Amino acid sequence: MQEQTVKRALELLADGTVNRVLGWKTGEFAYDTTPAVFTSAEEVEKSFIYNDFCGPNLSKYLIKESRKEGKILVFLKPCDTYSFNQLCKEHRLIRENIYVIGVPCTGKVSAEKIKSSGIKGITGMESDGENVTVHTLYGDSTVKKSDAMGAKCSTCKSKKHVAFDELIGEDGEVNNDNARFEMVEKLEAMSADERYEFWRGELSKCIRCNACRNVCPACSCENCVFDNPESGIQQRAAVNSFEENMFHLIRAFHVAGRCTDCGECSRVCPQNIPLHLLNRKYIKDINEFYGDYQAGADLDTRPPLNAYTFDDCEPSIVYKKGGNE
Amino acid sequence: MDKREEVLRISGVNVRKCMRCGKCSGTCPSYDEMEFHPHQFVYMVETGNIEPLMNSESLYKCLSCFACVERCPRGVEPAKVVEAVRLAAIRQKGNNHLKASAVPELLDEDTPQQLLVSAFRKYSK
Amino acid sequence: MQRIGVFVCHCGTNIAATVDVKAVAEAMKNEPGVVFSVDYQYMCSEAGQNLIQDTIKEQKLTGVVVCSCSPRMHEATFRKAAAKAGINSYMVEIANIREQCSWIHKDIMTATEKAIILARTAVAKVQLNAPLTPGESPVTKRALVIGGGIAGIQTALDIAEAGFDVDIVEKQPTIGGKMTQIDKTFPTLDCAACILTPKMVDCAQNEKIHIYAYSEVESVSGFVGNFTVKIKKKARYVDTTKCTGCGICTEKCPKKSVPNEFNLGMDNRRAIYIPFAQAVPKVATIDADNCNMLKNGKCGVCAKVCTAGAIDYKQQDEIIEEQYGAIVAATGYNPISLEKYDEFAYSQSKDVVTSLEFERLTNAAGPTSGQLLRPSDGKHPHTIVFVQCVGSRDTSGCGKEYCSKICCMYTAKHAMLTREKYPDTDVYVFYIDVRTPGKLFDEFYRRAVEQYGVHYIKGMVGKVAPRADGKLLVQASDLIANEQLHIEADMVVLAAAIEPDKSARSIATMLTASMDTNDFFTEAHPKLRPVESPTAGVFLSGVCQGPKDIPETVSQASAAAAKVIGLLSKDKLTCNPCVAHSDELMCNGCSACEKVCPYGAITYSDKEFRQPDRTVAIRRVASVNEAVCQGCGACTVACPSGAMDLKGFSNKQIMAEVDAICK
Amino acid sequence: MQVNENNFRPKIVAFCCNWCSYAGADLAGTNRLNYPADVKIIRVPCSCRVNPMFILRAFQRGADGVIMCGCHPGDCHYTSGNYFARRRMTLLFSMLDYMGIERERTRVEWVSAAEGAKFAATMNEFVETVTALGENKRLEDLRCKSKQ
Repeated sequence: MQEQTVKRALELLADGTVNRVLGWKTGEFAYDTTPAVFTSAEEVEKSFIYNDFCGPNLSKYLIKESRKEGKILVFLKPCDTYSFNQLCKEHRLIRENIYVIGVPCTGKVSAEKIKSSGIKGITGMESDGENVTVHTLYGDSTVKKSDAMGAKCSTCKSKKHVAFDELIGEDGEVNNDNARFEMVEKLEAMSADERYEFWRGELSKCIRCNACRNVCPACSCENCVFDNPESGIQQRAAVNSFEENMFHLIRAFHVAGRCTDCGECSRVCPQNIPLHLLNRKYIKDINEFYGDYQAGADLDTRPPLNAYTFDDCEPSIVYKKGGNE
Repeated sequence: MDKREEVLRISGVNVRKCMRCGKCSGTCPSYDEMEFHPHQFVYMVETGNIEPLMNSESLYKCLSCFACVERCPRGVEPAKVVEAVRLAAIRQKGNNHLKASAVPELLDEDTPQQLLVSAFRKYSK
Repeated sequence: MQRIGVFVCHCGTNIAATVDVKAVAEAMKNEPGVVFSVDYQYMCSEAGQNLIQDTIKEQKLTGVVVCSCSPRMHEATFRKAAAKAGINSYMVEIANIREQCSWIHKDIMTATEKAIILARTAVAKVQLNAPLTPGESPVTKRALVIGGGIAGIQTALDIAEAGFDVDIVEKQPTIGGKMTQIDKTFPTLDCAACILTPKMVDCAQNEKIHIYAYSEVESVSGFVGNFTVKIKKKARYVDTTKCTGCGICTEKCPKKSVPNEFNLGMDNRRAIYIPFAQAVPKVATIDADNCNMLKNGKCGVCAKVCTAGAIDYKQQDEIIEEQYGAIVAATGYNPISLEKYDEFAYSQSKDVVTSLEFERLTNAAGPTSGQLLRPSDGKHPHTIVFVQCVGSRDTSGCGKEYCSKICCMYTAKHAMLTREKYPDTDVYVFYIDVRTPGKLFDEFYRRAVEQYGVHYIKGMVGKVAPRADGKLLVQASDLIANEQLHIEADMVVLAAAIEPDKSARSIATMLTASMDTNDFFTEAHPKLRPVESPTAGVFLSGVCQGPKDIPETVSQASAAAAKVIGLLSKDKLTCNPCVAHSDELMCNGCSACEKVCPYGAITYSDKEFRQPDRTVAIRRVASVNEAVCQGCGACTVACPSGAMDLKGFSNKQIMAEVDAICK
Repeated sequence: MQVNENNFRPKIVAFCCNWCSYAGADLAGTNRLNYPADVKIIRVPCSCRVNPMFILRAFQRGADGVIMCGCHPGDCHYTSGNYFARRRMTLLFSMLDYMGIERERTRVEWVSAAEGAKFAATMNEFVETVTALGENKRLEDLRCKSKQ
């Protein structure tokens, strides 16, 4: 895959179709890749990578990049194309300035997941697509790739590209088994007290680093409400606790109906808060109340929060719903 | 307890809803048998004039057919008022309207036994 | 920092009896920004308004809080007063300490405490108020009247009289409405047709009036002064420009057995028909459900006999779009269905009729040519029982809770006319109350009793039982004689309750006009603005607002016309300045606001913005057309970045209110 | 009504749309229909003006219950506002429930300008429900683990 992607990047740079390439390069550690813009063939040859560690969703970077001079090439995994589409739908990208190559994905390895399985002192990792070899200070160990994937990939919603100019490899299928809602269902089945304890435990870990907001393709506002003095909820550290308490609730509501479930929020959270469970709750509710809706699946369907039908359910449906008191 | 209160409590009827149209009495099949008619029951209970009702044979002339309840445009339910006064009357000591000893006398071949049973239920505590 | 003055009204004892107004005024002195606080007997009086104005000048106030009745009552009054004193009228906020405090609480402590919180909340909001300037929008000088009954006709004639164009949309093939079916009118007993048909003709001939008969309103968009309405002209299958109304087709049509709605199904008409002789417009209409030609292509007689060549079997519904400045609802009424009243045997016996059917039976153009004959056997009835309040004042769920208002009078009329024409007839009227408030109304009723010998019996009919011999056995109570009556009647006439026309509900929805629980349109104020709907630019005429007789309907119709004329005579309307506003620096251009805007007030454009790094970026940003925006605020919540805010109800203002309440 | 030993009075914020529910509240006043003084009304042009942020803010500032009232679906003065509000509130309430916040603290009720009695009855009922739940501790500070 690496060879094919590099080859196409070099070709498109050479024939002048694009003047920049948005892709991944190795970060501090080999398993820790980072998004990067490559402006020359030399840079691409030197550090462009595409492998099982390229988790980051590149679509959000296009908001700025597509407004720059010339066309940019971007490599998008299937789930990233949903974010890409959603951004196009919201007029955030200048589509003409972007050349999209869809790249296949079999799930990305999460170092956090591997660490959480008890492996310590990691110095490096390699994946052959089946198994991940983890080099540690204490010797190598092997983990099955399927066990090394984060929440983002272990419950992949789609292997199908919904937007691209060309594809490398075979296109996959949309996954309709709703397995991604399992954890939401589990929470729903708990008692209110248990749910409260769960979320209090999780949100108590938040350090308000804003990583979730910064990585989220739906959180692409020119100026976030939390930074806006006119919004009435501008963040003023330590003045009161509202902003931090409510940050995740409001953030989740703001992206409701727009979140494509790309899972980046949870991937980047340094405190490992399962933030995607908030977004998935909204997605699940929207599907149940207003019919199936996948943000970013197309460019035309009205977002569920900006639409209505005369016989929508009443808010009192919440009282009638399952879950224990 | 005050008799009026008692009747209102037993019946669960809000007699103030009555607008004095008289449809209950217009529809009553026992009208001519009764000394006090359905609309009078409602009115007299409203004004607290219960004694004459308690002592009246009308209590036992009401068939409980509920035509008045069915047709009352204000949902007053006069039959329930009559029933409540009847209950208030027979619940008084020694005031059973139909005593067990009187039943054999009433027996005859043409009278269905069920009628006697329900009459007994209705007129005795 | 604002300089705020707080004015606490006693409203006589309305507020002062339950709220310690002095304590409220005193407490407000400690609120941030408040430089003056006082209580006064009647804030809305001239002296009260002067107090506000003088204080604004003396204390150099920038904001005013009036603690008084509901802002729906006097917000405008106090805004005007403030404006006279030289501050922007939108720097005034009302704390509702009457309807939402003194009137609902009994304990002085509790009410005072709440009043202080409400006042504090208003102060917190005023702190963040900004002066607002209303924009202007033009007025389309044309009115639409929905419904062509006497209410709609009168409204249209009056509007046209003032020189404005007006369109009537009527769903029936002719205008005229219920009044065309009525025989005589109380209390003067002039014939309905004689007074109505000239007005119908006036409508047709007035060049300012355009009649869309056999048409319905499809959709309404826009707002006061600028409504856009789609009208569906239903296919008549007759070219109205060619049809002369000669009526030959209606005689030759072979389909003879269609129940005639004009006579309430008591006789038949053809598949092609003109509802009645004086119909306006007088053109034929083919009833597609009953026409053989339209159903299976076999017939075509009407086309053959029509010398004008007006028949067009291929005619289609037509949609017309028109602009209006004002809309009048005059959708009228219908008698309720009596199927839930089995006891009166309406569906069992032909001789039990509704009052409207009785009108047709006594009308010279009716099925019996004005002879009062029993529908069952065509014989002359000797005993007639009228039952009042059938379905009116009924809380049992079968009928309507309200009094239908017109039945007492028309029943007296029916009884009187019957006795006059047929003195050999015994006429009984069973009533619960006889309600005759109106000029010459009680006199009229008494005449029926005293002069014509109608038997008025206080009591209600319990049961009507048709007998095999054709008689109707009426069982009823006479409450005054305290006896039960059994009357052998030949006919029973039921004064059925009236209800708003079924179409009113969907029209109200289109107009965004509110309705009460009975589907009558609500007025902007029950006493002071009785012919206006709370929705600006929508007016009410006739029974669609509540039960009315003809004189009252005509008065209200003219009143509605006066209101419409007042509106149309303006060249420009002042808009509500509390409209949405987009902060371009914050806007993402994502189109969420546009999707939820019911008025299409939001547009997008690409604009250049200087970036912090001194480059220039082009961004798509939203802007609001302030003349079109009505200020609902849907966009402000749809906007993820908070770029969209609502003037007068900004995020910060509402949050300040929340904070003040929860403090 | 449940007997309240420590005399707890809840703080209730009611958002009412100007055209129907605020008028309904006024009608309740005009008809002298009692409901507890714990309810304080904020007038908004339409239920669709109610931002979930306002509701969360109220809870954070110590409100024990928040109720939103608007025109009945189909009767919105602005045609469609309450339909949007209905979806927004449904999802928000579901989320609050999901986070373990007592679902009875939030409510939406459609009250027309003619329904003064319904307004008063709704408020009585809501205040009773919230009073029974007691003080709102959960939303005030979801983050601090120590507070109880």
